[in-house]
Amino acid sequence: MPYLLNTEADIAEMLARIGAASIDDLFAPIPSELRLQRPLAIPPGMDEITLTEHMSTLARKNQSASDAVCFLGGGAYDHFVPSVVDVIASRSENYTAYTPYQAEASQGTLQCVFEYQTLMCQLAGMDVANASLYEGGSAVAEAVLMALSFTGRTGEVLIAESVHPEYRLTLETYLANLNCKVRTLPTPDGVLNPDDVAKAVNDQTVAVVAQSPNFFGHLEEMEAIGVQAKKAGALFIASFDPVSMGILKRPGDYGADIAVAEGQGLGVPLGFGGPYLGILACKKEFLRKIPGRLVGQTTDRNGVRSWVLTLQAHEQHIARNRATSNICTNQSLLALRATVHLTALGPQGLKETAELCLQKSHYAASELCKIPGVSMMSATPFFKEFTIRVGGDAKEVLKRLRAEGYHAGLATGQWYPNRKDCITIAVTEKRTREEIDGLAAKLASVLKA
Amino acid sequence: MPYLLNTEADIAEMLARIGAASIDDLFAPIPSELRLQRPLAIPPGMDEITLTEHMSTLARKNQSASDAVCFLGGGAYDHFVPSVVDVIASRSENYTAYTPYQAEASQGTLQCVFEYQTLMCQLAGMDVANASLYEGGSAVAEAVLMALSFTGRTGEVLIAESVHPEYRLTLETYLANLNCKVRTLPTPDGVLNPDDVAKAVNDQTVAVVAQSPNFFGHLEEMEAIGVQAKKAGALFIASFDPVSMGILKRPGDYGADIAVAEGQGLGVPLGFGGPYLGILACKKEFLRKIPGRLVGQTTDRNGVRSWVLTLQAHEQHIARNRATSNICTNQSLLALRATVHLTALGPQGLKETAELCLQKSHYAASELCKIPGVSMMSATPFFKEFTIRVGGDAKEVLKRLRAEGYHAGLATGQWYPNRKDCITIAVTEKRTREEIDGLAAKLASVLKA
Amino acid sequence: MNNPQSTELIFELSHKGRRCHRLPASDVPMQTVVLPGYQTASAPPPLPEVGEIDLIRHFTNLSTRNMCIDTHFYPLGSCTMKYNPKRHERLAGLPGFANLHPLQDDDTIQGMLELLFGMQEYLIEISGLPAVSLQPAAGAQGELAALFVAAAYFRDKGQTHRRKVLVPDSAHGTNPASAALAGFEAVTIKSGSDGLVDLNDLKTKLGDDTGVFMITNPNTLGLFEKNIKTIAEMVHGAGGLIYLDGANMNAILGITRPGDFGADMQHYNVHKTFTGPHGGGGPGSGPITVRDFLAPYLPAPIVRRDGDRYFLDNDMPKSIGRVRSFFGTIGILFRGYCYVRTLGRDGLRAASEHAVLNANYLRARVAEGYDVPHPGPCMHEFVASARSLMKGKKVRAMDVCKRLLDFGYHAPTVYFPLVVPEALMMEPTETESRETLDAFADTLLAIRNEDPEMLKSAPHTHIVSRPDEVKAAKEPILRWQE
Amino acid sequence: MNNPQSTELIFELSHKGRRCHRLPASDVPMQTVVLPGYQTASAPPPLPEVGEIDLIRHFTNLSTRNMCIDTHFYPLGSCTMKYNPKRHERLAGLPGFANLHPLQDDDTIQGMLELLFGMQEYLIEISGLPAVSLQPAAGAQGELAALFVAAAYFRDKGQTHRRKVLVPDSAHGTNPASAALAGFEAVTIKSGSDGLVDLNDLKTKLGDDTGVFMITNPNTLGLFEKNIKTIAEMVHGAGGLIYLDGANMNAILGITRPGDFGADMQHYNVHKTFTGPHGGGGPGSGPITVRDFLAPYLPAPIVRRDGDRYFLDNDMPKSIGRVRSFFGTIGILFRGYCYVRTLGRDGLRAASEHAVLNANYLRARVAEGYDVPHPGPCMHEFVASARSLMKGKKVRAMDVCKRLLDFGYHAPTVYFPLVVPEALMMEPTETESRETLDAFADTLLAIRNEDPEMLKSAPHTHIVSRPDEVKAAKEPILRWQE
Ligand SMILES: Cc1ncc(COP(=O)(O)O)c(C=O)c1O
Ligand SMILES: Cc1ncc(COP(=O)(O)O)c(C=O)c1O
Repeated sequence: MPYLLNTEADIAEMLARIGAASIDDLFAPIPSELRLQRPLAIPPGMDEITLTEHMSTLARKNQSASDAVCFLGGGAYDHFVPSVVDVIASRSENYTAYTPYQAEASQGTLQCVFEYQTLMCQLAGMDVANASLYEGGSAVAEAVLMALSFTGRTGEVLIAESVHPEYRLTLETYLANLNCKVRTLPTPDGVLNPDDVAKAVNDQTVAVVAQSPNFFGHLEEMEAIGVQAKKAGALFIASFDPVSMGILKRPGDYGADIAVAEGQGLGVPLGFGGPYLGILACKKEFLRKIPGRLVGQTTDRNGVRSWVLTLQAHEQHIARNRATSNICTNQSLLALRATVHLTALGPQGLKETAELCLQKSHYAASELCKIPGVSMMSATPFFKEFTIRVGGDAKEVLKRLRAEGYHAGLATGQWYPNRKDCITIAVTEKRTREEIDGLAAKLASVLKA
Repeated sequence: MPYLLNTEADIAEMLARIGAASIDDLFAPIPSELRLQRPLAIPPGMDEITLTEHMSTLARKNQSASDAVCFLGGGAYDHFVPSVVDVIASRSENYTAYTPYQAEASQGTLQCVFEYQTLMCQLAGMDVANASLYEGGSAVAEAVLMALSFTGRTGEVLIAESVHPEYRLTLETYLANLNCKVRTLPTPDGVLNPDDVAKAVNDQTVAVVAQSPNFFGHLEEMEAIGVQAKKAGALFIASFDPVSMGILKRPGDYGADIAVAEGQGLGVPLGFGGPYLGILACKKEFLRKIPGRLVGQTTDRNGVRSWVLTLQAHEQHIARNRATSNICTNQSLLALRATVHLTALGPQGLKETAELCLQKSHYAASELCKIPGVSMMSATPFFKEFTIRVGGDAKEVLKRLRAEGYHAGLATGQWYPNRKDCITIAVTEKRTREEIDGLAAKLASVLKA
Repeated sequence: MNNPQSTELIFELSHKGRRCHRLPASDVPMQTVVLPGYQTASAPPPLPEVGEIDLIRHFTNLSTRNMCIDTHFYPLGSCTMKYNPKRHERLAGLPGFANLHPLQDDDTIQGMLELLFGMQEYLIEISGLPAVSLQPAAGAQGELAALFVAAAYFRDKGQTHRRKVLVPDSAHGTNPASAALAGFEAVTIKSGSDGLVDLNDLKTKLGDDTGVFMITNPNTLGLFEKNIKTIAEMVHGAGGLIYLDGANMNAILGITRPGDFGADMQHYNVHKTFTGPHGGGGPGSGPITVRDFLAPYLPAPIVRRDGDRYFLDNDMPKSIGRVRSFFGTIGILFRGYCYVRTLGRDGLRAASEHAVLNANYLRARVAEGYDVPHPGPCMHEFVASARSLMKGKKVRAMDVCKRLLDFGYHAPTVYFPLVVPEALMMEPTETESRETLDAFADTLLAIRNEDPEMLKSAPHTHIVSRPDEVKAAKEPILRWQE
Repeated sequence: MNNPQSTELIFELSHKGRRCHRLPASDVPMQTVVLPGYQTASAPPPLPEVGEIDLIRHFTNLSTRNMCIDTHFYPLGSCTMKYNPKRHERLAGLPGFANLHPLQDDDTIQGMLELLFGMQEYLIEISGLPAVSLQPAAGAQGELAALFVAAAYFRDKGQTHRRKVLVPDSAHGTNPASAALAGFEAVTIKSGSDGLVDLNDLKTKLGDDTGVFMITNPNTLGLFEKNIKTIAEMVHGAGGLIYLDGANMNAILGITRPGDFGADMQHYNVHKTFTGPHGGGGPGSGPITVRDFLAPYLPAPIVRRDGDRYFLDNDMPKSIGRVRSFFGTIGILFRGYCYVRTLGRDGLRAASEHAVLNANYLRARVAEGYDVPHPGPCMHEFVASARSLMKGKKVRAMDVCKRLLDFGYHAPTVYFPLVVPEALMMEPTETESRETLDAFADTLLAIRNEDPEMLKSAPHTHIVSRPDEVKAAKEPILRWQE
C-alpha cells in the first residue's frame, strides 16, 4: 500500500508487543454495528505513472491563463510570480512543517511571519498586522467582527455596493446570526459617493466598508469616506489591492482604521481561487481585537533575539468561546510567498509593477474605447482594472472572444444585474501591447459581426 | 545590473579602500591595445518576465515527448522519473555546491556519492565504481583507456558494430592520437557472432567491447563474447542498460571486466541529450586504473564514520600528466539522481519496470509485425527496443508518422547505410497499449498509402 | 553546522539601491495618466532593498531553522503529520491547473470541475453524508459554515430558540470559538474518567434549547466514543443536531462513517487526513458534508454534473451564502484528490489501520515509562501524561518536549486536551516505520532518567532555547521598526 | 539543530519488503516472452528497500550536511561560485525543453536549435574566435577536444612531430592531463616571481616540436598575463598554437577577447562563467571556440542556419569525430543562454567589472593580515598565503580553511596553484556584496589571532572533523558491503 512502511512481519511483531491478535482487534472500541461492512465506493488506487497521466489528462481539459490571454480580474490577477518565490515556498522545511508551536524548532517560520507582519504594516501604512487570514472575503468579515467588538455598537455595518460581491456575501453570511445588520450603499456611478455615507451613518453605525480599487477597478474617494465614518464614531475598514500600493496612497495614510486585502497578487498563483491570502492590518488601538495568530519578538534564556507565537490568550485554544476568532490553521505558506515576493520586488519593483499596470490598463482602455459602441462605464480614475460597456450582451461577446483565445474579462452583470452590457477588464504587468492590440482587434470584429 | 549587489556608493568606497580611482584602473594589467573597444555584439539584457516569455516562445517551437508519443531510443529513453528524484536534486544544498573538496562541508554529497558507487556495483555486479563519467560514450572510451594502461598492449581494440554508433565514434576520437587501433567487428545479423571475436583476437588485443542490449535493441551473447576475449588475455568491456538489470544478467555475472553504461534511464530527463550520466564499474583488480573521482569511507578525529575524496593521487590535480584521466567536473548531480531513482525503485521496482519494458516492447513488435510489409530485422531476443524493416524508406515513413503525432522510432539507416529500410523502436514502461495500438494503426495506414 | 549568514531580519539586510526583481520597460505608448493627487503616494512603501542572492540566502537559511516532516519525526497529536507525497507538488504545478483563474467560464475548466466533482463524491462516500461543500478554508471555517447551516435550518423551521451548542471539555478550542462566532452559546459537557462524553452530564444539558452537539470522534484523547449511537439518539431526541469534528478522520477511513454513526454534519481537515501538507500553519481546507435536509443551506456554489458536462451551481436560494470568495482551497483539495486516487478504497482503509496500529504500538512502548491514563486500544493517537515526572523531579511535560528536540524529534502536542494533566498527545501516523517509533520511544524513555536540569534547560542544540513568552506578550513587539 | 534521523547509509535503512516507487500493472496482453535463460538473472540486483518517507528524510537530511552558494559565501578560487539564478531552474523545467529526445528530427526541435545557435554566436563573440563546438561535457573535455583538433590539424599539415604541449607550472592539473591523454607530451613552463609566464623559460622550450601552449589568462594566480601578445607571437613564430584555458573568463567578458590577444582555441566553463550551476561536482559544459583554420576539425554536429530554419550539420569530413554521444550538456548550455540573455552585452561586462572589483577589495582587506605575494591589481581572484602563520604558529593554510567553516564560510581553494606555498586562493565573484566580503575578511583576520590549537582541531561545529584521508587511501573502502 502506498506510503505505508510496516510489512506483514513488522505488523505481527507490533501486534505481539501491543498484545492484540489482529489489527481488527484494535478497532474493538468501535461497535461492530457501526462498522462499514463493504469497501468504500471509491476507485482502486493508482501508481505515480498512472496518476500523472490521469492528472495531465484532466489538465488538458482546462483552458488556462497559459492557453488564452488572461484579462480576468475581480480579485484574482495574472501577476508575475518571480521564481524565487516558488523556490522558497517549496523548501520542505517550509511546507512540511506545522504551525510553529515549538518555538525552538520553528524559528524559520516564526521569523518569516514576523517579517510578513512588518511588511504588511509597511504596505498598508499600519501599526500592526496579523499572521494571515484565509482570503480577502473573510478578511472583510473578520475586520467587521473586530469593529463590532471594539465599538460595542449594534447598529448597521455599511458597505459599498462596489466592494467585491463575494466579499459582501461573505460578510452577510458571517453576520447573519449576530446582532447587527449589513446595509449595502448603492454605487450607481460605479463608485461610492461620500455624501451617501454621510447620510447613512448614525451613532450606532459599527463600521463603513469600502474597497479601492473597487470591483469595477475604479478608485474610491477613500479619504472622504473615512471622514464621514469617523464623524459618526464608526470604524473605517478599507479593502485594498496590495499591488496598487506601488503608487496609490496607503489605507493607513488615508485614514482607515483597519485595512484588509486579498494578497493573491503578492506571489500567489491563480490556482482557480485558492489557497489565497487574507491580509489584515490595523492601527494599534485595535491590537487586542485582532483575530488569529501573531508572532512577537522576544529573547531566549541566553538573551538571543528570538520569535514566538504571542498574545495567544485571545486565540481559540486558550480563550475558547471568548476568543477573538476561531481561526487555527491560517495561510502561513501564502504569507511566506507574499514575504518573499515583496522582498524580491522591493520598493522600486512594486512601484514599477504598479506603473506598468497603470500604463497598460489605460492604454487598453483607450484602445478599446476607440471601438464604436464601446465606452467606459465610469469616468472615475482606475488603476489596473476598468469596466467598459459594449452595448450588447456581455456574456455573448465574451464567449466569442474566448473562441479567439482571449479570457477577455468578466461579465459584470453576473453580480450587477443592471450592468449586463458591461465587461470588467484587468491588465497586469504581464500583458503586452501585442496582446492588448489583439484583444482590441478581436473585440472590434466581434462587435461588428 | 542583474545579480550585482554593489551600488555606486559601495563602489566608490571600495575603490577608495583598494586605492584605485576607477574600476577601469583595476584592468590596467590588460594592455589597452588588447581591450575590446566596442560593446559586445550581444542583445541587451532581459528581465525575468521578458525572459520567461522568450523561453516559452522557443519551447513552443519544439515538439517534445509530451507533445507526441515517444518511441525513440538509441541510448536515451522516455522512462518515468519519480517526483522524489526532482525534489532531492533540486535542493539548493545539492545543486549549488561544488565538488566536495572540503569534506566537513560536504558530507551530504560525499555520502551520496558513496551510496552511488555502491549502487552501481550492485547494479553491474562489480566490485568498484567511480563517482561518475560524462555519459555513455566517453565511458566506453575511458574503459578502453583503462584496458590500454592495464594490459600494456598496443594492438587492437575490437568493438562490435552493434555498439551505439556515437559511442564508437567517441572511442575512435579518443584513440586517434594514441598507439592503438580500433577495429569494428561487423554485425550483419544484428548481433555480434562470438566466433567472429574468436577469429579477431590475438595476443596484442587490448579489449573487446560489446553492448547488450545493442543499438538495435537486441541482446548479445555476452558470456560467449567474454570467453573469447579472455582467452586472448584481452579485457572484456560491456556496455549495458541499467534499466535492463531488473531482469537481465549483470555484466559482473557474465564475465565482464569493466562495465560501462549510459545512466540516463535512472532518473535523468531526456533533455535533448544532456546532462546524462556515464557509469563505470569494474572488478577490483582495475582499481588503480579507474578514471576520475572516488569517494571512500574513513573516520574523523573523533572516530565518527565519514567520507572523503580518496585515491586522488591518480587524479589530474595531483598526478597531472600521469593522471589516469583528465576528468575534473563530473556528473555529480546526475549520480545523485540515479542514486535517488534506484532507491525509489528498489529491487522490485527495477524488476517491474524492466518487465513492463519487456512486455510492452514485445507486444509492440508483434502488433507491428502483423502489418503487411513489416518484419523484424533480427530474430534474436530483445529487451525494450527492437528494429523492424518497413520495406521502404524509413525516413519518409517516420516523417509521416510525425505528422500523426508519433515520434515513432529512429531511422536506423542514419548510422547503418545498409539498413535504410529499418526503424529502431523503443517502448518504455510509460507507453500504454493505446499508444502502441495507435502507432500500429498509423503505421499500417502510412504503409498502405 | 554553524550558519549565521543572512539570518538577520530582512529589513536589517536592506541596502539602499539594491534590487532583485526587475521589470520590463513599458511597451505601450506612455500615457500621462493623471490620477488625482490625493489618490497617489509620494513614494512606494519602505520595503527592504536586497539582491537576489541576499533574498535566497536569507530565506533558505531561515528554512533550515525549522523541523519538518521531511527531516524529522513529528508526532504532533491532533495534527496528522503524515508524509506529504512529492508527486502532489509536481502535479499541482501543471499549468493547466496552476494558471486557472477562479472566474473563468465553466466551459474552460471542465478538467478542474471533474476533479472537484470527484472529490465531492469521495468525501460524501467516506463520511456517509450525502451532501457536500468544498468551500470552507480550514477545519475551523468548516465548523463555522456548518453552524451557519444549522442556524439557517433552525431559522427555517422556526426554532430560533435552539441557541446552545454543546461541546465536550476535551474538544478543540475551535469548537466553542466557532459556536460563539456563529451566534450560539457554548455549553461544556464533561468527560468521564474513561475519557468519553459523560452521558449524565449530557442528559442534564440537553433540552429544548439544544442546537448542536459538536463531538470529535475519535475524540482528542484518541478514543472512540463508543456510546456515539446513544449520544446521537439523545441529541436527536432533544431536537438537536450532531456535528462531527472530523480532525481525527485518519483513524476511521473506510472503517466507520460519521453518517452511519449518527452525525448530521461534519468537516474534514483535508490538510491532515488527506495530507495537505501543512505549510508551517496553513493553508488548510475544511469541506463539510451534511444530511440531505441540510443540503439546501450549504454555501454555494457546488459542482454538479449534467451528462458529460460539469458546472458550478449557484442556484441555491436557501444557501447560507458564502464563507469566502471563490471556490475553496483548490491547492489542498487538489492534493487531497491525488491522495484519494493514489490510495484508492483499499489504501484508505489500510492507512487508517496502520495509523491505529502505529499509535497502539507507540502507546505500548511509551507506557513502559509514562502514565497513559486511558485504557487501550486507542485509535490513531493517544495522550500520555508526564505527571509522575512532575511529582518527583518537578519536570514538566514541556521540559520533556524541549528535550526531545535535542534528539532530533519534534515534540508531541503538549497540555492538550485540557482534561489530562501534563498531557503529551502523540499521533505517529501511518507513514512512520516501527524503527522510527522504537527509536522515538527509546529516547522518550531515556529522557525520563536524565538529570532534571538537563530537561529544564533544554533544548541545548537549537539556535535558541526557551524564548521568553511572558516578555513577548507583556511588551509585544509585533513588527520590526527602525 | 541536532539531526541524526535517517542519515545512516541508505543500505542500512533497508528493510525487506518496503517500497517507494510502484509500477502499474501491464496493460498489454501477457506475452510469455522467452528470453534465453543465460540472458536473465535469477533475481534483481540487491538494491535497498525503503519507503518514500525514508528516502525523502535520508536524502533531505544528507543535503543539509553540505555548504552551498544558496546558504553560504563560497569563495572557492578558480570555481567561480557565483549566484545560480532561480529562473534558470524554472525555465529548464519547461516540458518543451526538458522532454526533448536527443535524436528527434530537426523539424521538431527548431526552438532548441535556435537557442543553441544563439549560444554558439554569443560564445564566438565573447571569445573573438569565429568557430565553435558546444559538444564537450566539461572544461577538461573541452581541453581534450581542442587538443584533438590541434592534433588533427597538425596531422593534416604533415606536422606530426609537433608532439609537445607546453603548460605553465601554475596551470590547472587538467591541462597536462589532457595533453597526455591526447597523445602529446606535457612540458612545464616556469612562472617568474611576478607570477607570470617566464618568457625566457618559454623561449628555451619552444621549438619545432611545439604543438600547443596551454595558457590560462587571467592565470590561476588571478593575474593577467600582460605579455600575452608577445607570448602568442613567440609560440606562433615557432609554429605552435595557443590554447586558452577559459576557466577564468569571468574576469574579462566584454573587456578583452582571447581571439584578440592571440589565442587560437579556448574552452569555456559554462558552469562557472555562465553560472552553471555546479551540482556538487557537475555536470559541466565546456564548449570550445577556435580560429577559422581549425574549424573543419571541430567535433560534429554544429548548429547552422539556413534562412529561417536551423539544422544540425554533421557534414564535416575533417571533423575529429565526437567526444561524447548526443549534442552536449544541454541543461548547462540552456542555463548559460538564459544567463547571457539576462545580462546582455552591458550586464556581461558589468559582471566582470564587479568580479574584479570584489576581488581587489577582498584582496586589500585580506592583505591586512596575510601575505599576498603578487602585486595588484588582480583580476577576478587572487592568491594569499598562510606562510607567516605556518612559520610562527605552525598553522597551515588547511587549518585556516577548516576554521573558516566554523564561522559559516566555505573555504578558499587551498594549496593551489602549486607555485605559492600555503596558498589560499579566493574568488569572491561579482554576486557578493561588500558586507559579505567585509564579514569574511574580518573573520579571516580574526582567525589569525586565535589560539593555534583552535585552528588545528577545527572545524568544531560540523558533523565531522578532519576525516582521516590517509586511512581512506590506504585501505580504500569504496562501497558499502554487508
Ligand atoms: C480536533 C480539531 N478540531 C478542529 C481543528 C481546527 O482545524 P483547522 O486548523 O483546520 O482550522 C483542529 C486543528 O488543529 C483540531 O485538531
Ligand atoms: C583553471 C581551470 N582549468 C580547467 C578546469 C577544468 O574544468 P572542468 O572542471 O569543467 O573540467 C578547471 C576547473 O576546476 C580550472 O579551474
